Amino acid sequence: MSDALEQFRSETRAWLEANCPAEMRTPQTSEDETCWGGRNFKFTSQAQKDWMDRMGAKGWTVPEWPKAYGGGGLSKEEAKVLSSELRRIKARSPLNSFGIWMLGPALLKFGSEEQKKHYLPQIARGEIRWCQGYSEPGSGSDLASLRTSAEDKGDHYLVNGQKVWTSYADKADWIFCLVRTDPTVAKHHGISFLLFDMASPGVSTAPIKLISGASPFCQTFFDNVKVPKENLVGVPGKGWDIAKYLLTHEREMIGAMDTGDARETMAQVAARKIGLENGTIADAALRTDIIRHEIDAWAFALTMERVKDTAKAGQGVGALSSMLKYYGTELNKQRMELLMSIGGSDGLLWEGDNKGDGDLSRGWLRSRANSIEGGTSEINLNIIAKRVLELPGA
Amino acid sequence: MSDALEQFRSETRAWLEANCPAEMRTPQTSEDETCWGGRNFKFTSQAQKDWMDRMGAKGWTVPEWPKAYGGGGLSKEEAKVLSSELRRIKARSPLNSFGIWMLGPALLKFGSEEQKKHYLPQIARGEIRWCQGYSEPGSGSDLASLRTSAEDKGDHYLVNGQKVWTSYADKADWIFCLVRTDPTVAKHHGISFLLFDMASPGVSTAPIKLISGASPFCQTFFDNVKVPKENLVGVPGKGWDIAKYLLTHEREMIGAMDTGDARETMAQVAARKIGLENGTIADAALRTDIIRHEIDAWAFALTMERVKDTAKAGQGVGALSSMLKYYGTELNKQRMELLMSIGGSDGLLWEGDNKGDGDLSRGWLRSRANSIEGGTSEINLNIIAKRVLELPGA
Amino acid sequence: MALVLNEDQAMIRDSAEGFFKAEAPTTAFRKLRDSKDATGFDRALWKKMAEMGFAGVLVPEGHGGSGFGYVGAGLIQEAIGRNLSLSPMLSTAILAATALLVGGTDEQKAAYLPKIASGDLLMALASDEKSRHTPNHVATTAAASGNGFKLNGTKSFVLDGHVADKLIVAARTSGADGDTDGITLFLVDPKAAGVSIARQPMVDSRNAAKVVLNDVQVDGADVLGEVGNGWAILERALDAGRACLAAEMLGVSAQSFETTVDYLKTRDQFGVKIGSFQALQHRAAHLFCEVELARSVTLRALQALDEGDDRASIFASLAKAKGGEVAKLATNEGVQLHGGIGMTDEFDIGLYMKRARAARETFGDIAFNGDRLAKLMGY
Amino acid sequence: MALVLNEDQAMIRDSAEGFFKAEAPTTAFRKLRDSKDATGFDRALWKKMAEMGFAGVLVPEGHGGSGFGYVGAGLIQEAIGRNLSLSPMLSTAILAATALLVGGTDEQKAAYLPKIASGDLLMALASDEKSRHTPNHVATTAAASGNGFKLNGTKSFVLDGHVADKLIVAARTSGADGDTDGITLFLVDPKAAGVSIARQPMVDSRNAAKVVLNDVQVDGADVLGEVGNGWAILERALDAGRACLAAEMLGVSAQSFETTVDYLKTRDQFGVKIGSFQALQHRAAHLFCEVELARSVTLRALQALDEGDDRASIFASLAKAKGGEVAKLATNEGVQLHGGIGMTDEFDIGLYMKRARAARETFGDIAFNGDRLAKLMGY
Repeated sequence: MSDALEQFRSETRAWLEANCPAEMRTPQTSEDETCWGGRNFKFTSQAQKDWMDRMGAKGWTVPEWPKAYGGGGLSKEEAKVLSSELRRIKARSPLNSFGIWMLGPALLKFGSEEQKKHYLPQIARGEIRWCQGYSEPGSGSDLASLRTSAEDKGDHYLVNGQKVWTSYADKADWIFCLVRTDPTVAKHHGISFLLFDMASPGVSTAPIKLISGASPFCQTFFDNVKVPKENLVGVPGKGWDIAKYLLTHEREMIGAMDTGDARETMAQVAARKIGLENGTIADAALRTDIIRHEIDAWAFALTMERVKDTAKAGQGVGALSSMLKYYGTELNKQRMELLMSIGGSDGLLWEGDNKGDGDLSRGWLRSRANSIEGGTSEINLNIIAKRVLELPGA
Repeated sequence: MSDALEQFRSETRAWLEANCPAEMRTPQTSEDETCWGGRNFKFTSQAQKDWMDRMGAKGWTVPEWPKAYGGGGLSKEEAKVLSSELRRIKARSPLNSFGIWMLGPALLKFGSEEQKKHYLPQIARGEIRWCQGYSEPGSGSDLASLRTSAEDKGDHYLVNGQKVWTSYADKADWIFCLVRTDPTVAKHHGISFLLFDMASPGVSTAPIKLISGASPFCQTFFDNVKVPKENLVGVPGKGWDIAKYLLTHEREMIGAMDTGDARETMAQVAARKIGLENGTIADAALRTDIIRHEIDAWAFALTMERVKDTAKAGQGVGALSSMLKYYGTELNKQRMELLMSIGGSDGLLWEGDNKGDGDLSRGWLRSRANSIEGGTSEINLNIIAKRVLELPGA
Repeated sequence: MALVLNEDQAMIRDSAEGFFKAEAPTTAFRKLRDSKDATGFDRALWKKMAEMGFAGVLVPEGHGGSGFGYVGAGLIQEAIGRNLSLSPMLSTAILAATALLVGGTDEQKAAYLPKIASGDLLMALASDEKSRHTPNHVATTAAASGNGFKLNGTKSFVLDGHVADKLIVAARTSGADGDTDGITLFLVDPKAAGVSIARQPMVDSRNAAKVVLNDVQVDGADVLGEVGNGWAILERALDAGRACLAAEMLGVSAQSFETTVDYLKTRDQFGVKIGSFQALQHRAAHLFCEVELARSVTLRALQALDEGDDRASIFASLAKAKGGEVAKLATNEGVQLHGGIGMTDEFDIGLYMKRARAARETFGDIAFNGDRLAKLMGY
Repeated sequence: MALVLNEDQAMIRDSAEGFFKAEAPTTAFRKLRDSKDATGFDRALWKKMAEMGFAGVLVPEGHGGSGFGYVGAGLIQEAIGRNLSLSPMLSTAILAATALLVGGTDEQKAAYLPKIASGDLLMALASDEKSRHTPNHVATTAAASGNGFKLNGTKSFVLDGHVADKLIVAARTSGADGDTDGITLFLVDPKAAGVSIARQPMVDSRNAAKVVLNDVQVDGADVLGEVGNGWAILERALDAGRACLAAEMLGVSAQSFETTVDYLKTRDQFGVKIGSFQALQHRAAHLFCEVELARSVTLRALQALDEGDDRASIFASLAKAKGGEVAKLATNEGVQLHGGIGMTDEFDIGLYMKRARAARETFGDIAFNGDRLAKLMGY
């Protein structure tokens, strides 16, 4: 490692030592302790707020964004050092945000200089919490068929319509939203990418109850919402390009989730719940199913590793990355099914006296959405067939 | 049972006792001992010929066909009695024939009185051996795209083209053949059903070697073959109706094949090859696979039984019969895969010193064609989706 | 026996289908669930089911039942599966009635069967102790005490345990854990001293309870069957449960399948009905085949129980194993092909998936039942 | 180690791909097969493979080899899989070379490794006795006799056994059948008295032989490794075989997949390319994913062998298990999607299916390797 990088590491370590509150170095015990920031966020403690504010001020919530936009301006190597130092002290994430994950990358690529200067620092500092307005009740996989309209009224757009599956819409400050600005052209060509305040008159939300119980998802309604015209990102009618860019981004993220060291855990769970006989899980048939799953899960994890290593080596990974979402989510569903089988009647609990009762069944049910949200498995198979295998259109 | 039926039984028993040669009551030991009849058939023994001739003369090779067409003229009940009496003495089949299985039913439904009088008795007596000319090299699942042409030359058709997958074309006397008599109309409407002598000038055949080795299949070539116009069955241009009728017939036959008591056998084979430990097959993972297969195989066998019983009860079975070919052939492929796994390296033998060496590997390879011939699995799924589920066209 | 319904059975099927669709559709299920009803089903419905002859489906006419037999019970269960109807049908009319019929003395039959048939007595079978069904694992003890026994142990996943008027408890009078010999069945009053029962909220919103027995004194007359020989009775009751759960899962599968096919015909995407996409057509067509296979094995299992076929256990496990896999496939495909709305509580398809999962675990999944049938067949 | 090929390895891959496509394509395979060639491969080709450094891929440069290592060996095997090329690569360059490297004395290494690398010595590993791979099942005995041992037993499925210049025989010097202790490896001259070898024609037209040992006298100097401690050497040789077979199957899978996708793009049915049917598109897309998964596990297994990773056995079994299933799927789908012509001997796809099946059975299928990896991981 270069001297400069070593220097950066020791400075970082010292800064973190001084600025990361002790409480933020303890493991997070529930979803509720996640920091999302925003105007109305209820911090669980002063430490949580301090941690977000300090990291935000340094731009280290978004280490690789340019300093001019509120980022840390770090190089890839420096960002890696920061990340390893954060892991070293087991620091919690200072800020989770659709702004960081989704809108930021879109603005960096498609936004005007003004937009970047205005919105990105707010995201970096956790001042504005964003939600994403893509899906509509009728659109499903055919996202481009969306019907929420944004009518050009000279100085503003008048937005009318309805979104669905808007995560945390009831808690978000602003929304980045796909709207139809031109209903007269082919469906992919009349879409624009619009930003607006959720506090605008005419915006309302309603939570969605899932089969797994309460959810962060909402229905979001727009009734004559006025949006200043400068809030449009990129070129009017070219919003679909931004959407596609973000969807690919999202697919890779979702496909990459939920693998971790689950591998290890499934066999352990089975050993604990079912017991070992002569060193092997006592239920031979279930053991066979577990082994087959573990083989696939391991092969998938190695494929993820290979994709990363291939990218690092500067080789193209387009063909490989397209499969991650499909295979990863299907595997995770299978994993949850198996964990339910291992759990038997314990897995069927919906709630109970002990902490964790009901987690398995709800997790299982929630996993069924993995292959639907962010592009269904069917859509992903279509994409592989078309873009990777170049099979003719049906 | 009625007195008349009892009387028929005792007469039948007496006749069989007198007419079925002792040799024809011993189990057939190989495919080669199957009697196919025809002009050039080499009987394995005089007994085989006598048995065919005697049964043929009585019309009992086709017990339910009308007497006027060389059949036995038996009622359903009488035919059952005959069949049970044949089973009782373990009689071999006197005659196997595509004439009996395929052409006969087609002629009975679509043929002219003259055609029935002429062709059916020859089939019943095993005088003429038929083959079926349907598939063509380019047609595949899209059978109706066939291109073999039959040009109307006034008193005869001039047939030119090529068929493929013609079973025993090199041994058959006549062919029933789908030809295009009108190239100017939509593909399903220009097809006719033609019968002609394989000894006609311009007909030639070439055997097809399969991945499993030698096969009864041939390529069949027609080079300016003259066919009398009265050899057309039904209405010119309506041959597709006959083809569809026979294809449905064939699918039900193929779907129904290869189940038998295989269930029992697979576990027995595994127990013998792998051994039992504490009463269960020693390889637990393979045992799990075997159990899963047996469950499906048994469920399928019971479904076949239910279809038969439903038909007997006079209820419709259309929806059910459409799935037999698809599911039955897929199961049989899976069964052969498992038998190969059980066999290990023994299953890989291609030939050897012991009788039966190579049977397993060749049987496995042959089974792969089950889901292709007589309508692929894909085509059958299309049919279920369309005709049974009434899903909209793609 | 021919694998078709006879005329009487076709009538039972039609009346059961009509009854549950009208009296206990999924809206009724939701109402009970959302109100967190303490009973977990509608007692008035159960009374009506008794009047229809459903509660006494297995009870001979001499004891006031309708005597429709297991095929009849399965048809009722199938209609229940189609509508997700809540009732003590499985616990009382199938499990308990079978145990009494197989193992009860004349006095016990006379005392209990008529009340089951009239809908006045609810019973529950308390056998499972492990979270994965292992019926020969009976650690609950019954030690000789006075002219009877003292029971100690914990039973989990007791269907309708919290509302039962009488429990059938499997306890060990001799032998070691895992032995089939030495298991004895007892009729236990849930209000007896030392019995504590806690309802467990389950994913399918059905009734299951944990039953703790702490020095519970029972009488010699409370033994169902012979001391030490309860296994055969328990097995038969569980087989009845397996076959009838297979029937209920068939209803779940068939309804999910039909709902999904309807959805494929109505939902537009990319300007066409999604049912026109060949990949979905093939999956639907395959699912059709699977549901038909489940129907065949279920009918055979029910018939085998009615006939006293010596392969009844094999067929019960076959039906339970296959039926469970088909229900899993049918409901999973149902949710997937419905897309996002299939994940919402507002649509019914998710409710079917929950019920399929719970029914699949009850009395053994394919791992348990596949192993059992193979062992019964000698491999 | 990063899961990518480094520059040297990329060069080996390219040169292997080019070599086998040019020198030993499927037409060469057919020629040998149809002529019922007694050797079963082309000795001139093997010489060329030696010149390319392929025969000595595992042999260190000090012994005249190229020292490409297991990743290199896997890349050669992958190209062999793609072209169905026939050679003694697996038996001699991988199995025997590994056994010698792991267990050989300096004298044995000096005597054999250079000849392997130069293509002048063919060797075969005679270990399996059961039809299903069970390596610890060694019933062949080696009884002390003179200053050596007397071997008795029968070995089946000995790859290239009928052409080998030297056999490596696993025999039992102590312990009971099934024990891993007590197995000893011997270098046996196939021309020695008491050795009889019969070639067995296999479905994939590759070389396998039955080897009968009848009072075969061997010397103490013929022991490979230590007496009674042959298991570790055998395991490592078999793991090398498993990983390299996974690589060959990857070539089989990739070639079958690509051929099939090409066919989907060219075959017309119902007026369109069959590749436009969505049901087939989804199957092809799924297969694409599976082939990529096989590629990942294979590379990891080969790297683990090169690195001496203590999980090398786990990864070898993982690669063999997954690779076998993928090869089964790829070739089965290949034949099915080709339709009737896929069934004819004229087309290559069926040849790949045959090879996939045989490679899958060799050194254990998913049942064996899945069980093995689970045990190695403690469940």
